Amino acid sequence: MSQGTPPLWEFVDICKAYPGVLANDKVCIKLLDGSIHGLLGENGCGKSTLIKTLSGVQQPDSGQILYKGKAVQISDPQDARDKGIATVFQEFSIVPTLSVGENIFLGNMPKTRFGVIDWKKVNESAAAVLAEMDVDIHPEAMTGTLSVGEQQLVEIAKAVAMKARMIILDEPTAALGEDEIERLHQLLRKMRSQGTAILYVSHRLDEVERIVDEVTILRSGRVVRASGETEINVSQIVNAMVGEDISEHYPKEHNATSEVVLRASHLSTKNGVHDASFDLHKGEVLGLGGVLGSGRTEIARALFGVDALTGGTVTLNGAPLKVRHEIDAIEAGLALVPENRKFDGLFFNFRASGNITAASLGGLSKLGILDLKAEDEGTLRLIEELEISPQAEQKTVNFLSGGNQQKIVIARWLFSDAKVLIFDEPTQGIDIGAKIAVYKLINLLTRAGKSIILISSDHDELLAMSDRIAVVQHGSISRTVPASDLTHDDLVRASAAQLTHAATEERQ
Amino acid sequence: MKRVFDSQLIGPFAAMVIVALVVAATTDRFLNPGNLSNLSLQVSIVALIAIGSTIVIIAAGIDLSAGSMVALLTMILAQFLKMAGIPLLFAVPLILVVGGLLGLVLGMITAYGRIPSFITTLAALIAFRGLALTFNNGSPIFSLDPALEPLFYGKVAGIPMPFFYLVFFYALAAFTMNFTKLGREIYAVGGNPAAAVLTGINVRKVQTLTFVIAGFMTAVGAVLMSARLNSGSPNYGQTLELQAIAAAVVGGASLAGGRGNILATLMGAMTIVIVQNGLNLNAAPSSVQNIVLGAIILLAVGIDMWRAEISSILGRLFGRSDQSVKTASPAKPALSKDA
Amino acid sequence: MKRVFDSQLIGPFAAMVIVALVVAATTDRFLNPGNLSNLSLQVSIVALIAIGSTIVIIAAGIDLSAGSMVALLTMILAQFLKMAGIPLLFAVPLILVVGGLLGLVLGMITAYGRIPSFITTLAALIAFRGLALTFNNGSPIFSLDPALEPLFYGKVAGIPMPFFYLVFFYALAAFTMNFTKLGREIYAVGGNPAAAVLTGINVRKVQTLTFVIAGFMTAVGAVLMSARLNSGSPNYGQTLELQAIAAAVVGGASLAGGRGNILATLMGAMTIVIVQNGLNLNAAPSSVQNIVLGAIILLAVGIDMWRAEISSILGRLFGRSDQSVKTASPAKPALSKDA
Amino acid sequence: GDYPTPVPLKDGAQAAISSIAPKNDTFRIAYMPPATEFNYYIAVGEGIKSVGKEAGVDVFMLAPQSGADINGQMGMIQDVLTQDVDAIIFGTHDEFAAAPLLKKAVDQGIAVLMINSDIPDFPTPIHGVVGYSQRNGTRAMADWAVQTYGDQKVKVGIIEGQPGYHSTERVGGFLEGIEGNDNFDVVVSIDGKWNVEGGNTAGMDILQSHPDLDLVFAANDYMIIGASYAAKALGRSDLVMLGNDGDTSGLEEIASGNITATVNTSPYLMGKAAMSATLDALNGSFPGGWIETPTSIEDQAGAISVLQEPEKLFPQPSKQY
Ligand SMILES: Nc1ncnc2c1ncn2[C@@H]1O[C@H](COP(=O)(O)OP(=O)(O)OP(=O)(O)O)[C@@H](O)[C@H]1O
Ligand SMILES: Nc1ncnc2c1ncn2[C@@H]1O[C@H](COP(=O)(O)OP(=O)(O)OP(=O)(O)O)[C@@H](O)[C@H]1O
Ligand SMILES: [Mg+2]
Ligand SMILES: [Mg+2]
Repeated sequence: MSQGTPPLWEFVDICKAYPGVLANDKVCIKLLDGSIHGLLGENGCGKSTLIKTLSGVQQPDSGQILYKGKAVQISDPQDARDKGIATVFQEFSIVPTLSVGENIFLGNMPKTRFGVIDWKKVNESAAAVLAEMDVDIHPEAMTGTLSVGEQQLVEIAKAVAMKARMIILDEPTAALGEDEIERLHQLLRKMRSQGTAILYVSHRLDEVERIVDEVTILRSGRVVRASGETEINVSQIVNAMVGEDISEHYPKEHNATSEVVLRASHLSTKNGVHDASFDLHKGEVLGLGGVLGSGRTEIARALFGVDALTGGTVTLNGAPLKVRHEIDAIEAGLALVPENRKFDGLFFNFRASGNITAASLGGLSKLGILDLKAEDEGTLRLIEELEISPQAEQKTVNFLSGGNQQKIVIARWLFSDAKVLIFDEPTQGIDIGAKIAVYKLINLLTRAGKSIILISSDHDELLAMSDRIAVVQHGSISRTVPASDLTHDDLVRASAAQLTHAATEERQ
Repeated sequence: MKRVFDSQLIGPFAAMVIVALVVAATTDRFLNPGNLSNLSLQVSIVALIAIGSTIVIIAAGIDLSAGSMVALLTMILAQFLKMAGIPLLFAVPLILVVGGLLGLVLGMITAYGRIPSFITTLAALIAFRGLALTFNNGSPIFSLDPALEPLFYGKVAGIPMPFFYLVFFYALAAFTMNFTKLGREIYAVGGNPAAAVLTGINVRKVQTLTFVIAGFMTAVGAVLMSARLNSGSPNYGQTLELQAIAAAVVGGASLAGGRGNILATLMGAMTIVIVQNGLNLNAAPSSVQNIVLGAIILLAVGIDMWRAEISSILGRLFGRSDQSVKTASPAKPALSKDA
Repeated sequence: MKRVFDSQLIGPFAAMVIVALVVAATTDRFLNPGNLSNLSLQVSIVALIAIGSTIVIIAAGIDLSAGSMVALLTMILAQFLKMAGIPLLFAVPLILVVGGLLGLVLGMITAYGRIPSFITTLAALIAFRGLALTFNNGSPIFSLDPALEPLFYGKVAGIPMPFFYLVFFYALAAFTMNFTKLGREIYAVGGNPAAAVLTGINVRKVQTLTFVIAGFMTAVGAVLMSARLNSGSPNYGQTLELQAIAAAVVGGASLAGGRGNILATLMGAMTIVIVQNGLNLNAAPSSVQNIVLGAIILLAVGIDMWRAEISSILGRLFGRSDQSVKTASPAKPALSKDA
Repeated sequence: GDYPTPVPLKDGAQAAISSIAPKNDTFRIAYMPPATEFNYYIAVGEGIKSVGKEAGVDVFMLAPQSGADINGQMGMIQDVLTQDVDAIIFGTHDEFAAAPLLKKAVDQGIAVLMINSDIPDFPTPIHGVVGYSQRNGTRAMADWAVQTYGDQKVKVGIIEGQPGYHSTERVGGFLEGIEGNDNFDVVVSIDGKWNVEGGNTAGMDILQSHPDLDLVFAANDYMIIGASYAAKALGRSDLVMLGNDGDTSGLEEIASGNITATVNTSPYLMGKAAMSATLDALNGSFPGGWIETPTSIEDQAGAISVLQEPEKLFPQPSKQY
């Protein structure tokens, strides 16, 4: 980094307040050409706020934005584009009802001489961008019909297509598998070598370690470590983020017994589960590993009665379990913490109590009348036990941080006293502190003799927190091995082995 | 009790009181006991129907069919009484069942047929009136039964009967929505149907039930309409569905689902009826009535939407600290899809 | 061109053809040229208004105000012509501007006031009719201008004038929606407003513009209504908004926003009018007309919703493999909020 | 035919009877009232049908549901014009809207008669108009009221229909009739929307705002029926309640004492007269012009005697009188 030339973009003392919070407090940050800059911190520390300011979505309350040393204003998202900033936002910003090609160029569609949209060029250019990213998606496909991971790739393609000097990625990998992440990193390295400045946000500190050149760490809206003040390794970063020493990131307890609680034999569904079989032991954490779209979520859905079984059987404690609806599974003691808590998990019109008791209304009522006292007591107990923010019962849950929200979804199944819990990506998008809280919760549950199926695309987490791991390929379980027998590389390789198949299948 | 009389009631209650004060200031006839009992008569039909509309709205649906269903049910009741000779004591419960069944059909088409309720009930709005016209050559049927009228005009201890129906059904509905499993499930389904499915709630059944309730309450309204006018007619109930929705909305129910309070709907219905009564007492032409009603709907929702801004402005005016304002305003996601 | 005549047109087109065949089978008067030119007259007003309704729906809004706005605008036009003595040549463009301005007000209240469009336009539905009643003591104004009628009844080369308006405005609208920045922004705003904001689309402006377009097209409809009836009346246009929405919906527009095709709306409007014409030719009573119209709305949406199931059943009946079915059905998120 | 002698229409409003050129051996006649929502037009239709049946002709009715749906009615007239009808008997709330289409009908050789109207100057020439004088009917009602109650102070409330020709004429006729009588004092006048519901609400509100009312006049029977329930609810059995139409249900309400009197316009007989004239027109024996059908004021005794002749009524009374 040459000292003489000013950084491409620089924030000086940027402040931004929302009602009740100072989300950015005198933040300073320098973004350099040809450098990948990691922006890290706990949930709610102000990362996305900073990014929205830089992308013109909102104006700072005070402070200066410098472009090559000159103060400028970024008045709106279009202005940010014009100034060469491309952003992949944390929230999905694709339009499901439009084609992939149109999404990629939304906002600056190629036009003919007559100012009319040039659809041929839209599709050709989109195809070129997708090819550059080594992604196999058809530009004329309706975006809403793609899988979550594919949609995320389209988001990234939007930013890539702009050929911007500065590219910002706010948790781009939350919905991606190891393989996609690796391909994304390849692309980012290539862009870096071409001189692009990159700002990168992720809660997956392992991947941060792999790719970023420098980090800035925020806590409660302030910069606690500026670029260059911290070594780029996970424990150093965590210390800076959380403000205290965390000795163990994966506080795994081994509580597995040999008693089989649940046995799935030859499960099949219309949604892509084929002949999947596995056992789950009492007190065990069984990890499901596999690439994106391998069918892990679908196996969970099959067990929980969301998708009907077209074949196979499930036995619970030796007795056959017939699940036709979700309620059958719940009554049998199963629980599902879905992979997308915002869309499938939380009731934003309820406070903590309504969310926590939602799956237990039957048990909580006599002759259809709710026992509100029991509800309040149970809620308060769980709020205390799980160290959920005491705010949780004061307001509706949309005010809570991601970590607290996730704990509430889990608390729902503690309240219902589920015996078998399926956690689908339970730590997605939550910070390291909250992650550790979830891990401790997992220990608490297994210690109490409950069994857990853990689905996670974070291989380190999966390896560390599982007792055994079942590798999922094409909706079936290719093998089940003790977690200690697997390494990160094994999992990547196991996943990679099926990539060629997956690619051909997607094309059909 | 805290649950039933929660903060959602304050706004609609304040609106009602303000409107009543304004009306009382314009005419001294407003507060006379005769007029007040008049009000309870006039609000009764729309307020009873609005119970159903509110519950459907809380479950993120909408019911446009109520007005036409009233017409259809008054005609069926008339047929029962005049043609089939069914005694009143059986005919009335029968009509309530028919209303519930019509609601069941609409609910099943919506929930199991996956057709947006706006469409289902729009189709019903049109078709029910057509069905009503198939009876008696489309002519009204008058003088149904001498025992029918007292259902509406009768008094007990000097208090008009409809007052008791209001108390009964509103108490029942408020209880159901706040203290029963079904009520909680309705809020859950309206708040997030996907999450409701995954917590084992039978979403389609719950959605269907909201329409059954709406059909039943519409039937209650239809019986009162028949009693009020001692007749059945395919023309009755026009725009009643809009008035009922307006009552729910003025009472703060959100068309996005998950939010709404039964008692606030009663306040909303009262507000609307007080305004109409006030305008009638002052012999305002129907043009003014329409304009004022439109403005009230807009204002009520506007005040609800802009609560944060308004209290921040008030706060600034009266020099309160910014802090107190924050807790008062439930922030909405900035980019919610509400257009 | 592929964009304009895309697969979304097939369903509505098929529906229209089937309905036309059925009607033609019941009466030999349907296909006579006089009747066909009749059809273009009858469809014109609702079809022109439906352009605006469709665009508002694509942007995830809804416009309930069109019918009342027609009444208001016919009264204003009548005032212009009879009281203010403004010549027709100025009065007509002026009305189109007034329509656009009314749309602007509704759009701004919705988009900038953050009030759901259902509420804004429900309030307008009520208030506009009130406003229309303030003119001329609420009485209709007759015999506006001898030059007005030919706007509707005139013919060029034997083809009724409204046919040309239809061609012009539908071509313009289809072009705008498919080939211009504004059109694509409308789709984006309806499909995902949050995403649209982040891509630099001025969502509020776009939403507002859809209402301006709707107001303008409603004004076009109002001018034709005045020309057709050579009068203005506060009673005109009742339920026109529902017919226009029905046309859009029968044409496959989704009330959830982001989906809809302008030309399909024309097919939808034609389908409805052909049915009405067929019923009229067979002198069906208004009861049957209402019932059939309700059924058609439900069927059209139902067929669209159940496309996957229907083609799977058809596939099974005709022994096609299950595979072909999958590609035909655009997968929906399994747990989408569709009640 | 069996109808009063027609009065000539205004200059230029009379279409030549000789222009009528029936196409069918069995006449096809369209009856097109403004709406099916008013019982009144159904009764007229029954009168038309009964004569038609006797003469062995084809009669069909086509009308929108709502009287406000003028656009819908115009569509229906257009659709009928493409069919081979020999005569159209129509009523409308908007004669200017209908004029161009009816001109076309007359040009096609169709016999065109207007029903339930008293205008001598329809904007385009037509063959005949059948109806009672709206203004004369309610003026007679006012005269009757003055005669019956004029010796004391009478505070009058009026329930109008939605603004338009019918409301203007009927309310105007009533006001003309009481004009000059110092004892009659109109204290309130509001819209009852032509229907029972609207009449009921209007009744409640005017009785509330003017508890001193003695007499309520409504522009049709439905509204006064609605108002009568309001009066009953408020314990006001002393009120004089007056309507207009002679609807069967209105007459029955008078017979039972809920309403005081109405202008009996005998819609069923009006329909019979119109059909007779139409058939004559098709046969060339109708001279053209306005047929004024008779009206009468019926109080309780009168209503009972009308109800005793159910063959002149539609719908039939609910019991025998
Ligand atoms: N639109 C908003 N209105 C009010 N408060 C907001 C808004 N957006 C964010 N906040 C608050 O501002 C703070 C910073 O939020 P921000 O989204 O920037 O955090 P983040 O670091 O991106 O967190 P995460 O890791 O969970 O994405 C939080 O307390 C959040 O609740
Ligand atoms: N709603 C749906 N309808 C049809 N097919 C679907 C649906 N959801 C997912 N699929 C398909 O099912 C397969 C598995 O989906 P998914 O990506 O959710 O797998 P996964 O194993 O849960 O992956 P991850 O957990 O990493 O997201 C993919 O081929 C996907 O396209
Ligand atoms: Mg963030
Ligand atoms: Mg998954």
